[in-house]
Amino acid sequence: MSALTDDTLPVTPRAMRDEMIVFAAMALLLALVPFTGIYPFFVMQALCFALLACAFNLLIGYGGLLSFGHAMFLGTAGYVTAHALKVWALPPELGIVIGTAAATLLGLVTGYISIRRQGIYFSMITLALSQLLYFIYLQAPFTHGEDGIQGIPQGHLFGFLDLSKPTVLYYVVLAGFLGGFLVIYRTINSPFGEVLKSIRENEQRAISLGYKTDQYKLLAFIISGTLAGFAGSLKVFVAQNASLTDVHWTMSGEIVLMTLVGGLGTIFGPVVGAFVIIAMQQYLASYGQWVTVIQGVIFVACVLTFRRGLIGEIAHFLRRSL
Amino acid sequence: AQDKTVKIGALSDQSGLYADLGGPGSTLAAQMAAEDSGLKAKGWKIEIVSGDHQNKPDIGTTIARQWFDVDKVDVIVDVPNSGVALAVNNVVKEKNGVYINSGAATSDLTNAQCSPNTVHWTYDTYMLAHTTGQALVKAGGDTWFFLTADYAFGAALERDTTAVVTANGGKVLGGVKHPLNTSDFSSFLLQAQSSKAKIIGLANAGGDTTNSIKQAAEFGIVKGGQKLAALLLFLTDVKAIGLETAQGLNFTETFYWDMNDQTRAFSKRFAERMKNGAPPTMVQAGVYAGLLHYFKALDALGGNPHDGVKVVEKMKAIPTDDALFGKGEIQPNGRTIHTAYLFEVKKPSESKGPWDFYKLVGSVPGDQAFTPLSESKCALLKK
Amino acid sequence: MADAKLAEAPAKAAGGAEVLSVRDLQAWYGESHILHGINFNVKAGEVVTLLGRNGAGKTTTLKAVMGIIGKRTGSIRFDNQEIIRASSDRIARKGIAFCPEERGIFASLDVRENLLLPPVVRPGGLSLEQIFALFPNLKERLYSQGTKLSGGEQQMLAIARILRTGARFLMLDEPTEGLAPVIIQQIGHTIARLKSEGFTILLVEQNFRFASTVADRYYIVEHGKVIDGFANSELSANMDKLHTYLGV
Amino acid sequence: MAYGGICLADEFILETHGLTKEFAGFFAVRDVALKVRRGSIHALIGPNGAGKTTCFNLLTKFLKPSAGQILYKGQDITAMQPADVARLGLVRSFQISAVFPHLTALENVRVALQRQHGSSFDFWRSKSVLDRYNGRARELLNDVGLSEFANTPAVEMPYGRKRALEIATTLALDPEMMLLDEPMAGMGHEDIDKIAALIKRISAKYTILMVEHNLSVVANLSDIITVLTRGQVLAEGNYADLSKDERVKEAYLGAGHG
Amino acid sequence: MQALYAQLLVGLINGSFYALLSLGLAVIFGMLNIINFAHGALYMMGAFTAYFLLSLGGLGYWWALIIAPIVVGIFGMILERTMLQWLAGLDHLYGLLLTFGIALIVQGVFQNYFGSSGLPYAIPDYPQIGDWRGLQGGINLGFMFLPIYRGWVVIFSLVVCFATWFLIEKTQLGAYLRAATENPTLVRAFGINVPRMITLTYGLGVGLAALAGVLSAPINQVRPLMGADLIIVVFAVVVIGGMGSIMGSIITGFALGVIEGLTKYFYPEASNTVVFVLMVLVLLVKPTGLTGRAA
Ligand SMILES: Nc1ncnc2c1ncn2[C@@H]1O[C@H](COP(=O)(O)OP(=O)(O)OP(=O)(O)O)[C@@H](O)[C@H]1O
Ligand SMILES: Nc1ncnc2c1ncn2[C@@H]1O[C@H](COP(=O)(O)OP(=O)(O)OP(=O)(O)O)[C@@H](O)[C@H]1O
Ligand SMILES: [Mg+2]
Ligand SMILES: [Mg+2]
Repeated sequence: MSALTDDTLPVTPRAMRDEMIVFAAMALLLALVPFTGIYPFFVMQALCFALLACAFNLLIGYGGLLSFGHAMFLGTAGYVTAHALKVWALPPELGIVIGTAAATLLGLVTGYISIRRQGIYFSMITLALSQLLYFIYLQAPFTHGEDGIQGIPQGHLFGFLDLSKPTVLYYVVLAGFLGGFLVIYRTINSPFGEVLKSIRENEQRAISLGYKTDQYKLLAFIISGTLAGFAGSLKVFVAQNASLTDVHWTMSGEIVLMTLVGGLGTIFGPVVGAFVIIAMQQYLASYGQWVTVIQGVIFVACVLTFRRGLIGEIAHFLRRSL
Repeated sequence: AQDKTVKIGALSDQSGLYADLGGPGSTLAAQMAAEDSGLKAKGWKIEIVSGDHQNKPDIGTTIARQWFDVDKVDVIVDVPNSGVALAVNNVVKEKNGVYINSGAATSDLTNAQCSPNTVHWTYDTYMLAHTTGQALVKAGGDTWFFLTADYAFGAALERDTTAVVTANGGKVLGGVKHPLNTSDFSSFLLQAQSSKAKIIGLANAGGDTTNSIKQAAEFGIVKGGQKLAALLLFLTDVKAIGLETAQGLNFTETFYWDMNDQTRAFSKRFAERMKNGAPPTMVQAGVYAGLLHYFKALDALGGNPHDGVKVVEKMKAIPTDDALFGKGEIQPNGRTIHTAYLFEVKKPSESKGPWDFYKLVGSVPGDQAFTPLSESKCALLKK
Repeated sequence: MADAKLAEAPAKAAGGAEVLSVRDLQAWYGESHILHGINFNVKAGEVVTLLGRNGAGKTTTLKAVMGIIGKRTGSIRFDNQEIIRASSDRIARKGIAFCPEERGIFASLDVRENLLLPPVVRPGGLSLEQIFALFPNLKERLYSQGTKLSGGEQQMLAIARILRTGARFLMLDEPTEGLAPVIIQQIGHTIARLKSEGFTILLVEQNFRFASTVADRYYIVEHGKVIDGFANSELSANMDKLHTYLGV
Repeated sequence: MAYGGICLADEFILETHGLTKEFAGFFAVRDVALKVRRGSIHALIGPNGAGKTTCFNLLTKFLKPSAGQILYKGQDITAMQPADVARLGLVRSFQISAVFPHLTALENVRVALQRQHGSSFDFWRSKSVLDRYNGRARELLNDVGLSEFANTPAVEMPYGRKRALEIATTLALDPEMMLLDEPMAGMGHEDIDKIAALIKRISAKYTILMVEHNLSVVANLSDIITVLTRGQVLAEGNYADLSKDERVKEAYLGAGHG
Repeated sequence: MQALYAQLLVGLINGSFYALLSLGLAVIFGMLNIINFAHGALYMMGAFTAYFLLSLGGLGYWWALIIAPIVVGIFGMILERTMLQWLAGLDHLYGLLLTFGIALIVQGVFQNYFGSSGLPYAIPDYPQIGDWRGLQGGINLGFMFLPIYRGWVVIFSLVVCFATWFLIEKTQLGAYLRAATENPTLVRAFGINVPRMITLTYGLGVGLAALAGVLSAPINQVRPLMGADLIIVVFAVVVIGGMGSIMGSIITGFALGVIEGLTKYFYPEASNTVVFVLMVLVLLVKPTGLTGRAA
């Protein structure tokens, strides 16, 4: 079997209690952010990417499927939400629902095409599909091509939460992130998650046991795409724009990078990875030209020296699943 | 006492496609503007920070927002890449800062998305299309064929140029839309060649433009008697293509280092401080000139530079006049107008130095080159 | 015809100098310590069989000799040279050939390519005709994809391809697994013939009945150690012990 | 379940007619008519390359027949998908052992139990609902002698144990009919006896079709044996008869037997 | 109609770049099981090496054609020895990520030193025989003006492609390589120095990328990002052709050039997307690509 699983699977049976404690600690820390003077927009952005990376991780870490096109969900949901808010003037909650639903639909279609392909074919076909979508968005009038959709109104969530107030927005984004995270966590630790793992391990055998593996993989793909889309919809409120960069393949690469840095197949790794990478982009911005080089070095270093990622290494050291 | 500290944020693409025409050079231009403003002597404290938006709108907006919220930046300059430029435009407006954009081509900045906090210096798509189209038709290039990048930017360039060409009695024989980032243009060039148009207009940018020029040379298009007109081209692009290939190419800029003694003097000082010894591009020149004008406004205000709308109003009130762009004005929609020039790339034999590339073919006064106020879709004008 | 060819091979080393001697061999898979000190030796021209229960460490021993186990300590001397630290390609070129338990047939190669894959390390190997005489099935399926062969055919192919290389020391890991009785008999003949021509063979077997028809000596492996050893002639005397060791 | 030959359609749980598989001109299986009696242990033997595994693959739909028909419990399953066939209660094991390497033995078995009892698509429920299968899973592991391996990842188990685990997993599906491809291959004697006893025991409940080269196992276990050579049925009968059959001796058993 | 012929020919020329690049990728994937994301960056390095040879060493195009693949190939072998080697036996994913990182580094460094707009490189104007000025100029074919350089590219690529195919599919070396992909441990245990062979193979694949880079330098701008976007298309070519299949990627490379050329003629807006659409269609019908071996 693939060495990916060798490295990433927990050495001891999952200790759900540990994980819940860590989760509570994480939620608490994040809830305190507005009182610390840390710049909230940075954290909000990181939260959106963290959710995105978690959604991606569901597919690779637990389904063994490396999607190199996850940016398409982020971007699609972003565009749809942005359009709904700006042009149709819908309230935020509807904008989010529509954007996320668009990602679900996209997941269904692209999943149907890609899921029956194995391993690296799957990566390549997702990459190609997202690139196809990129070119479509580049030319479609409603996305405004290179200029993107700008100046999106944030509005009032449920009519009373004023999202243009940073603190309100922050807690809304945080709630969205935690909700999405819990959905993923539950999925991993559900009967469905168990089947998913066995499919990753030995698909032929799973078939011979009577599992229609394509259906399971498709469902995993759709869940992952939906949550990635949800992250994209949330991000619209933070960035107040929707642009092509979110659909470009380099974004898909960044998602992989975040997950890898944090730890593929770990629960909390993608979150940590997303924060690290976003922080790097923000704070290394003054190093200007070297940012891509530094990113490249991190990729290489991760793959060569700590393949388990930050959280993965810690978990391995503690012999716990995190 | 008057508050006399200002902070300038040079937000640019430091590593990507636009790093050569903006990037570190723009930061340098901002520094030189601060030094040359003479404000220090008058008790001002000027600080400059720079950032890399990596051509991503959300990184651009986060940096901008953080600059305003945390670092207390007053003015953001440069910002090439239309997508990022428009995104930042919204942030500056929200935070009531000052935005002097010199790097972006989109004319939306002073039309549909204009803002009381924004000054758009240097150039825009309307001006490029207009100047190149008008000057070339007048010089006899009355039949056109377009190679257009297939997205909003290319379409805008083609549309605006077509309008000028026909208005001046020329004719558009056809065109072909190519996808962004095409590496091979031979198919399109063959179509352009067989159209027999006198002018082949390149309504694209960056690598697409340089590659189409290079391959046009290969297919003997210029030798065959047709002319190439690049609608958006920078000094650095010409350098990259090389004179051998680029010779005879027409295009518009609003600044060239070798225009007169003043531009030469500035460029010499600038080049000495650049890592690769390059003279300023028009974008970098725009950063310098735009900031100088901003400082003039501050000087006139005497202090308290933190109310963006007020500062921009002051900037609009003073006519512009600097060594690099000459005399001009900032229109109510935020558009700076100044003379635009049509250049042609020299033959290698005519070039006398490493950056001696252009010869001047014609010029169009600012009020004819840029969007007339009557056509501007800016909401600020409707007051 | 085949016999004539085999007869040309160098005569069997009389008395049998020690070809392989393994002392205190320890080996690890990652962190798990599998071999805890294996000691045995093989003399030239002998057929030596390692017996033991599932998971005793027989396969691991062969792999350690071949140099394809990450971490190993102790001493392995082949032809009086220490090879414990040599890389597996160098060990192979010294004249040891290995037929793995899982057969290792290459899917991207056809049968012929699989057969011709191992490079000839020294003269004296079997010719293709000799091999086809031993395993006629292979000749029939020569241009099939390697892994499209039936399980048993793959086993034949795996044995056949190392006979070509000229290596005089063969390590066969459960060569009869999954083979039909007729073929097992054939393999028994083959081993006997190879032995008579001076090949030295280290065999791992579960099929004790088969092993007893070809082996000169046995070693019993248990929990990563060699716990006993005796010659074929002492077999009947040791039958009881064998029962307890192997549960035969 | 079946009791004696009550009615003919019921007597044979699996039937094939003219089953043929051709690989680019090579007939791996040719015109095979197989009848497996309900409740019997039916062995399929034959020299290597005779087409036994191919036959299995055809029966379980991992390969599409070039021609012929497969009837399972009177129903034509020729055009079905592998997973559907498994759901009908026709489950196979693989010749090269097939387990989920990084799941523990217990989890391996549980995956099968879970399929059997549904809830496999529930991504919103906690997996602790699966704990109710633990008891049955342990029972099954115990049956194949793997109790002490319950928490060992399959990858770390010795070869023979993996085979046993595979059987336990197959049993977990509570199939009506099991196809076992060389279940004893690579096992030590002890294990062989264990598994043989196990097969004997479960044959009271299930119909078993197996491929096996270990003759003593075949002789002891099977009610009826079909001998396949070159893709075709050579002979059929019980062990005593077949071992006297010259053709079978020549093609399969070799000189030492009979 | 004549215009159509011209488009077909032009498409074929383009296809030769796809073929060369995807060939290199296929060699590396087929033999090392690595999706070489750095391929575009190495292609770019090939073009830059040609530029350096000319501007620093005064060595022209013909020299570059030989030296650049060797130089870049050696660089590739160093990469393999120092990094990729450690990934043997791991999931494909890691090779992809590592080479992705390498691509970022290489492109970033080049961008820092040479900017993003690129450097000029002219079509060689020697040897001069009679009226011929090297590969400059063109021939009027009646239905189109064919630059001589383009003709040269097609012929040269065909030769290189065929030679590589022969080496890998028809020689014993090729058999070693293919076997080593599946089970390097065992091949090594047969007495073959697998690590060295793999290093050389990576060098070969990388050299092919560099060669394509040199070939394209006179046509395309020599820019740090010249390979970055191309690479995705080339991936698609490799997938359509069947990953790891040498002949598949060659044929698909040329065919795709032609199809793209036709799209540029009939519906240019779609010429960037046609390859991806094609890929989806092919994979829907044939999961392993046109000539892929069964997974
Ligand atoms: N890759 C591996 N990683 C970890 N442990 C392993 C690995 N391969 C084998 N083992 C363990 O090493 C021990 C010895 O295995 P080995 O394969 O040498 O046994 P064997 O005697 O050949 O058994 P068999 O008769 O089943 O082939 C077993 O306990 C097995 O579980
Ligand atoms: N996919 C395939 N393509 C081509 N030939 C095949 C394929 N699968 C099997 N064969 C051939 O069909 C024949 C029958 O193979 P099969 O695996 O059914 O044999 P078997 O009876 O199971 O043998 P064994 O006892 O050795 O496992 C063999 O000669 C094999 O080479
Ligand atoms: Mg073994
Ligand atoms: Mg079989």
